[in-house]
Order: sequence, then structure tokens, then C-alpha cells
Amino acid sequence: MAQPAVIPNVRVVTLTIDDRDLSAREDETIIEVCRENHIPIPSLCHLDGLSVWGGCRLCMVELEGQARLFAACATRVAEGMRIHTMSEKLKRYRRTIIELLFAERHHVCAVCVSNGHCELQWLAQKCGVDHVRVPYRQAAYPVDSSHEMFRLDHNRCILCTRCVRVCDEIEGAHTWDIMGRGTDCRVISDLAQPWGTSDNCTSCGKCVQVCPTGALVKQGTSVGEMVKDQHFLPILARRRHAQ
Amino acid sequence: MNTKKITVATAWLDGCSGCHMSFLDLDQQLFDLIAQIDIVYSPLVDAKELPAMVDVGILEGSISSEDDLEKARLFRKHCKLLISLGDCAVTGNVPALRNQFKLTDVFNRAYYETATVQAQIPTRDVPALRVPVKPIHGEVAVDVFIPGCPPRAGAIGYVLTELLAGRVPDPSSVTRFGA
Amino acid sequence: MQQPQPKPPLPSDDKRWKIVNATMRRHGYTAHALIETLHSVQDAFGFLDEIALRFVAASLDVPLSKVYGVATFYHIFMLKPQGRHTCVVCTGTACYIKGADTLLAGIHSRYDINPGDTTADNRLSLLTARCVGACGLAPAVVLNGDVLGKQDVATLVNTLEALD
Amino acid sequence: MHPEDLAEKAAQIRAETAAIKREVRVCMAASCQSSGSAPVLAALTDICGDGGGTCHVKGVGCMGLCSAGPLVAVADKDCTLSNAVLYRDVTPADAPDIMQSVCGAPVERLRCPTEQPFFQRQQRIVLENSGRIDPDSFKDYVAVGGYAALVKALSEMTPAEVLREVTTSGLRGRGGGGYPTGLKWSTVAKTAGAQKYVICNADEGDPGAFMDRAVLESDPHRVLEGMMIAGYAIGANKGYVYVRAEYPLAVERLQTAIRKAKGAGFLGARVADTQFNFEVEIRLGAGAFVCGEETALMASIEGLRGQPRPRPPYPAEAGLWGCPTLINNVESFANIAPIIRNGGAWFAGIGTEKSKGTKVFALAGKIQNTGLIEVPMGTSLRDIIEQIGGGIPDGLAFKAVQTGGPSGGCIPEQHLDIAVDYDSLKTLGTMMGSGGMIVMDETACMVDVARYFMEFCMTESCGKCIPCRAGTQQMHGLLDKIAKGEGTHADLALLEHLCEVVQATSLCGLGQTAPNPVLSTLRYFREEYENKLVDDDVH
Repeated sequence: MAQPAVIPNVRVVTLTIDDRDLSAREDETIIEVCRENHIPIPSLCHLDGLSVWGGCRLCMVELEGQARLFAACATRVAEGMRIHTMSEKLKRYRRTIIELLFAERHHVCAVCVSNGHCELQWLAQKCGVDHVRVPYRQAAYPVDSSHEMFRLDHNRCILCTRCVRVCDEIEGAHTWDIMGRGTDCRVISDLAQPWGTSDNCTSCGKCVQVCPTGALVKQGTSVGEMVKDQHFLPILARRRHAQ
Repeated sequence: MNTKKITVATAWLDGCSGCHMSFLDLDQQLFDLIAQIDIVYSPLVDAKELPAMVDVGILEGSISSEDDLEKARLFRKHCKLLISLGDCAVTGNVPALRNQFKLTDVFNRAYYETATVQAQIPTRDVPALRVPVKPIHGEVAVDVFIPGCPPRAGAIGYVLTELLAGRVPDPSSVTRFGA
Repeated sequence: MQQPQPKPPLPSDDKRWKIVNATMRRHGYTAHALIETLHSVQDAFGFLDEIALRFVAASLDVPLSKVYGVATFYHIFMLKPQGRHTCVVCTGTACYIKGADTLLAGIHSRYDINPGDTTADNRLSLLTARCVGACGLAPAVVLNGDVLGKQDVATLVNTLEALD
Repeated sequence: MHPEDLAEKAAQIRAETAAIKREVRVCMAASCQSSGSAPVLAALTDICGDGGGTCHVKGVGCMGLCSAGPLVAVADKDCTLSNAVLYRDVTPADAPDIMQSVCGAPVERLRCPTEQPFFQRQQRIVLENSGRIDPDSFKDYVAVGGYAALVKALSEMTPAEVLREVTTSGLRGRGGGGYPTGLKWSTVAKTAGAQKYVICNADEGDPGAFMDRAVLESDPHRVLEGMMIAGYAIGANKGYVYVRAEYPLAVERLQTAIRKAKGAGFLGARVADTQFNFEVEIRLGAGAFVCGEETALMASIEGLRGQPRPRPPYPAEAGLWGCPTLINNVESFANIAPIIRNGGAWFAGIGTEKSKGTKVFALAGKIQNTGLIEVPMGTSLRDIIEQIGGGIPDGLAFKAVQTGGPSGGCIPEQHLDIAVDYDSLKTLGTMMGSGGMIVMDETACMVDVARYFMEFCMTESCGKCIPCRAGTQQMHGLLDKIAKGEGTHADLALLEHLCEVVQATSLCGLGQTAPNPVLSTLRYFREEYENKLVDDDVH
């Protein structure tokens, strides 16, 4: 993956992640350094090329000498940092957070067009979620099929806001936003109207590609058929920011 | 090798029987298993009564009716170890999709709107439906979960083989929701 | 050089739009005036309808979805018209301890409305608030902007009955 | 302007009213207004007329004992409340009798004794003018020494000296966190930036807390003065007061104060004829508790959804519109003027070793004297509740006092002797919070209390991070189940696990502290939970 041109006066720091000695530029975040070094850190809201959101809390890591946990996506590295990404405590927390997501809406994998290509599903498996201990919330959400090319199934939305950010920051349309608050939050287009009637959606489909689950998909796809392609994002992001 | 065979009971609650079919898909491996286990109660065999004590109980399907609940409780009571087999048992899956609707709407849809002859809601000899549909562990404690829709035959074989070997299986390495 | 977005015309010749416009002008039509402007719309019209949201969005050059997101995030903003009278029952801790829920139950049994509802005759809207800061007078309600302290179901329902 | 000029101006104002010997003060804060103090003020004014030039009727701010309102005090001018003759539950019909008593014997049937601990045990610094001056009068404020600290700072002190006094004072953030104010100011002062901001957090969201409301309604100039001194110390020329829309009277008084301070040359360009410029704007909240969190509050000022963002960067480095920003709470700012006037060392002499000064508490719930009090840090909870608060009404027994709002916890009888400060409350599993104290008697169900606070956090969660958004809802569901007597031991274990996860992983303070009411009630009243559990035959 292409990197932005290295700015000469950015210092290089040394640190350890899970007892591995590493070096990194001081303007990098922990999650960026982990990804470069193939250290797996789960995340659902972070995406290279989009602004930091810090909402999914799956990338929380432990820093030696600090009592609280830090979100790897929102924390810059520093000289001498000693980071732990896979403690038993973190694993327990991550598992619970994923269970909370599964219980919040209807993620019925068996009948999802993203089945087998879903970041939530992968993470559930990686984090050992073989069942959900909290009760399912049983709230019904609508499916918006009004757009001629794409479909939005709120039941599968995890509110990561990748779609909101890509539409605003990369496409520049800001068709999407979030309405309401708390667990009543919902992704909306324009004045919470059907997507197909949006005045400013350009139908570019970036939101669909960055969506980690089967919430935003192409029309006409059947179970397991929706495969997402996000390779364009770092390229577009770099060119946008170079402007 | 155990001298006494491990006893196994299975049942399907609100499910499509696909998980049982997947179990049968073990093909050749079934013969190895049968040498070590004794299926004492199952839709696959003739036995009509659940024995007083069974080593392993396997439940497919979600708890959608009073009958399902009763059977799940029965299994919990009489099985030393209880396995939730497949997504319907583990998550509620497709049967739980009806939780989004009112029960009356579900009945109307099933027995009036789509009926071609004698539209009526059956009331006799059918178990009452429960609201909401729940996974097995929503009502009784479960020891091992095998997600999947259906879980692959190999995954079922792996879990049983591990249990027979006296190990605690970790199905998450070979299974996931929905597949 | 980009041209500044031309300002949209006022939605109608209703004088209240001029008040709204004045609020936006005072803040230089910047995007960060959004919440102040929505307050101004609600003060003038009692609630935020689609016409208002579109007008504010166009005037401040803020995306529609962002305006809607803000309007629905804050509890004070109403997207539906309210009844002629508004009764806000405080559900802060002190009021809760002293029986705010019995006030709500009392209103429910008399008018058959829950918080967020308006009576069918459009006479009374019932809302709740997270502490109006009148804890010394718990349980308190705010009726048409006036705080009434130390309420019980009988006094409150009597007061509500006496409204026109 | 020099301090002597201001002192002269104050003397001039006092001279104008020198003939007035006696004052009739009517509480016009929100609580007494709700009880009908406005018609009382009108009736008294009507009878008094010009008072023969020696008596004066005026509206003042909060006198503290809100439950006994409307309150009217008859006093010699400049006399403090504890030495005044106080009347309670006054109606307009009582006006003639009260006016009679100005030069005669007190009206016994209306009398509210001020010898009681509620008045005598308080030490008023933040509330020193509250209930004495007319909050809408700039002159009243100046007459009692208002703006002297500002003028002193601007004319006689460098910003570094101001920072030093605030640091010396040991003042800690009164919004609840208890972060050292001097350190916060110094950080913003040190951060480079052409544009800096001062924000006054008046989004008093904790249910059961109304200290900031009373300060804003009773003495708004003092808050402005504190903000300006802060602006001078850190190099900011613009301030925002973010105040709840639920406090219309506070907003009105603040607007008046800003207008009058501007008119008098104490706000705006060239404050008090110095080179210092400072503008203040009011921004209205719109009913979102989470906006008390500083990054959410800044998002709200920027016109956005009030959702917090990860820290660092802290507001001191990158706050409002990315500029270095100082955020303090109303009560913190209200402490600044006396600190500058009397020196940091004077302030540091009050309170406990690590918590200096006084603290304003709002007493509410099942307690005799509901209202507002100000006591030195280190006063024991027992003193506050039994002495100052007058104990529990209706002959019932004390059960717990809740502090810290939805982020705090419940303290049982056995810990009542603890000296209240930031650190001692933390060791009890609760926190100072902004100062709300809700007293509960023996009839309270602690599971229900925990459920109440969890419901609060659930509805106030902004929805950004998963643990808070979904976790509070699941915890509420479990508490509801347990409260209804349907919960199992497995449910209680799951609840405790969720508490741990939500506390450790939530993005902002709302989520991180949301489990506190559950954890503290479990700590002290676990048997109440366990008594409600049903046997778990199937698990």
C-alpha cells in the first residue's frame, strides 16, 4: 500500500507491541503501526483513509504504566511506549462488545447477502463469539430499497459511520448522517427520507463498499453474494488531501 | 478407549432439520463415531423416551413454542452435557425473524393471507407459540455451542471427537454464524 | 474562487421568518449557528417542520442530513406541532424520589397520554425533563413555562383541568 | 482603571444609597419564583413606596432554603443572611405585616429561624452575594466589591501572577472531576495559539443538582468576572457560556449582566480601560446531558450533534474549532474573584489537605431542609445531613445519600462520618460530582435507584460508542428484570460483567461512570439485590 511522502522532520520512535521491538513515525497511531506490522487489532469503525471516529472500542489496548485503556485508532505512538493488544482482559471485553452488537439489531447471518464477506462476522469468529450471552433486543428496523442501485438494511447497521464519513470526506456529498441518539440512532439520508429520493446522493456507491456488514449492499445480490471492495479508499483519500 | 459407550440424545425444536442432515453428512466418520457412541434418543432413531440420564444432549432449532421449551428443559434435566447445534439453537436465526412482527400478524399471514383452502387458525393439537423466539441458552444453560447454518459436518465431527477424547472443544476455530 | 452560496428566499411572508433570518445574520450565516437558529425557529413557530429545516439548511449551507441529525439529537427540538398547553414533568432524581412517576401515571389516567404525546383535541402536550433544577420543590412540573412545585396528582390535574 | 478608581466608584454607589438603613430582600431565584415570590415582591414594593428614603425593597438571588419559599429577609443593609430576620412561605397578604416589622417586632407566625445550623454552619464564598444583592444590578455587584479582582488582575498582576495565585489556591474543578484548576489554566496558557477560548460549562445536567443555576441567577457578574480573569491569564479574548435551555431565568440574568457589564466598560473592547479585550457569548444547550462532557459541549457550540470525541488531544491543546480552550464549570469561575481578591493562600487555608475551599451542595430528596448550602470541604456527611439538612422527615430512618448524580454512588449510614472531599468520596465508590446530594430514607429500594440512574444514562447516551449505547441498555434490562423479581444469579453475574466492560471501554465519562450507581449499591446493599433473585433451577 502506498504511503504518503515521508515528511522529513517527523521523528522516528521506538516502542514495543506485544513484546516485539518496533519503530514508527511519531505521527502514526497505534493501529496504523499494528497494521503495518501485521499485528491483528480488531476494529469496525476505523478505516484507512477516513477520519478517526473512535466509536467501536474494539481496538482498545493496554499501555504499561496506565490504568485505563486506550483506543489504538485515536492514540498516537510515543517513544518507549509498551503496548499490549491481546491480554485476556482485552479479549473478554472485545467479545462482550461484539455480543452487544449482535444483540442490538437483527444480524441474521444465514440470510445475509454479506454472509461470508462480513467484517462483523469475521470478528465474531476471531474473538470467539460462539453465542450471545445478553438478550436480543428485538427491535424492528425498516429496509430501504428505494434506491435503484443500492439497498440499506438498518437491521444490519452497527452505526460505525463509515458511510457518513466516506460520503462527507471523500465524495463530498454528505448525503448520510446519524439521527436520534443512543440506541435509537439511525443512519439517514437527507431529511430521513427514502434514499432513492435524496437530492444530493451521487449514487457513487462508496458508502456501500466501506460498509463492514450487510447494511449497505448492491440491489440484486443474494445470500453471500455481496463482496466489498475498499482498495480505492486510501488512493482517493491521499489525492483528496493532496489537493 | 471407554469400555462403556457414550450415550447421545438429539432433538430438533424449531429448526429445519438441516443440522441433523449435516450430522448425517459425516458419512464415513459416522461409522467411527458409532463405535464409541450410542444414540439413545433422536429423530434419527426409533426410541420414544428420553432415558433418565444421558451423557450428551444435542438440540437443534430455537425455542419457539411451549413444546420446544418443555423439551429443552427435559434435555437440560436429563443430559450431563448440552450442545446447541446450529444457528437456530445458538442465535434464534430464521425462526426468530418473526420477533419483528406481532403474533397475530404472523398467524394472519400464515393462515389467511397465504391460504388457498379452508383459511383458519389451528387451535387444537398444536403447541402455543411463544413470544419472543429465543435461542436455547435464553431458557436453559448450554455447555457447548456449534454455530452455523448448518454447521459443516466436519465441525460437528470435530466437536464430538474432542468430547470423546475428554477435551474441551473450541468450535469457534471451525464454525461461524451463518455458515 | 468559489462564489458564496446565494441565500434562499424566506419560505413565506410570515414575519416570524425574519426573526429566524436575523438570528442567522447575527452569526454571519456560519454553519455553527445551526443550533441557535433551530432554537430561534422553535421559539417562533413552536416546532421544526420540513420547510424550516430545508430553509435553515440552505441558508447556512449545511447538508440536510446534518440538520436533521442535530434536530433529532437534542431533546428540546420538536419535529411535531405541540398542543396549546405544554406540561413538562420533571423526572430528575429528587422529583423521582418524591413521586414524579405518580404524576405521570395520574396524567395518563386522566388524559390517556404518555410523555411525548398530545391529546387528541390538541389541548395538552405531555413531556418529561431531566431535572429542571427546582429540586427543592420536588416533585415539580413546568406548565407553559412556569414552574409549579410540590405537586401531587390531585393539584396537578386540577390545574390542568382549569386551563382553557 | 486602577483598583483605587474602582474602589472610589464603589464608594460612590454606596454613598448614593447611604440613607437606606433597612432592606427587605425578596428571593427572586427560580425556586422561590415558582412558589410565587414575584407577587410578594410587587406587594411589598407597593406598600414600601420610597420607604421614607431609609427602607428599600429589592429582589435578590437564592437564600438557600428553597423548600420554604417564597423567602423574604428583613435586614440592616450589608447584613448577611444569618443575621437577618427571615420569613418563610410568604404570600402577598403578608406584605403589610412584614413592612410593619421593618421597624418593629418580627412577625412570629412567618418566622424562619436563622439560628438553626442550616444558616449558621455555612461558610459562603461562592454564594457570598447570593440573597444579598440584586442580580440584575451592576451597581449592587460593584458596591459589594465586584470586579475588584478583575481590575486588580488587569492593572497590578501579570498573567503569570494570576496563574500562580490560582495554582496556590489549590482550587479543583467544581464540575465534578476535581482536576486542579491552576494546572488546567497553565496548560492552556502555555499552548501556542493566536486564538484561544474560555468556556463556562453551565450545562448543569446531573439530576438533583442546581448549584450552578443558583449562582447564575443570583450573582451572574461573578461568573463573568471569573471568566475574564481566566481569559487574561491564558491569553484568550473570547468566552462562551454554554447554559441549559431549561434554565430560562439564568439565561435572562446572564444576558442582562453581559449587557450591563458591557455598558459599564467591564466587558468587550478595552476592559476597564486596559488593553485587554474580552467578548462573551451565550450558547444555549438543547436538552442533552452528554453535553456536560467537555468535548461534546464544544461540538454543540460548533453547531454539531453533541457527541464526544476521543481525548487526547485535550481541549487545552485542541478545543473549540481546534484552538486551545479552557473549560471550567460555573462554580469554579465563581471562586476566582475571591481568590484574586484575597490571595491564593487565603483560599488554600480553607478545606482539607487536598481539597481546598468550600463546596456548594444541593440537598434534595427525603431531607428536612431541601435547598442550597455552602460548606468548607471536609465537613462530614453526617453534619450536612443531620445538622444542616435537619435530618429525615416523617420520623423515618436514613438509608443512603446519593452523590455525583448518574456518575456517582450511594453512601450508607456506616460511612456518614467521612469528611467530604474529592478523594474521600472516591474511596467510597462514588464521586463529588457537581454537588447534588439526594437523601433517601428507609423506604427507598436500592435496586430501583440503580435502575433509575441506568435508565437516565441509557436515554442520555449519545450513541457513538457501542459499550455505552448498547451496554447501558442491556444493564437497564437486567436491572429491570431483577427489580421485578425475575432475575437469576446468572443475570446478576452478567450485570457485573457488563459494568466492568462499559466502565473500561466507553469513550467518554458518561459511559465510563454509568455503572457507578450499580456498583456502589451492589457494594453496600448487595443483599437487596440477592433477596430479589429467583432460583435458577435450569441453569
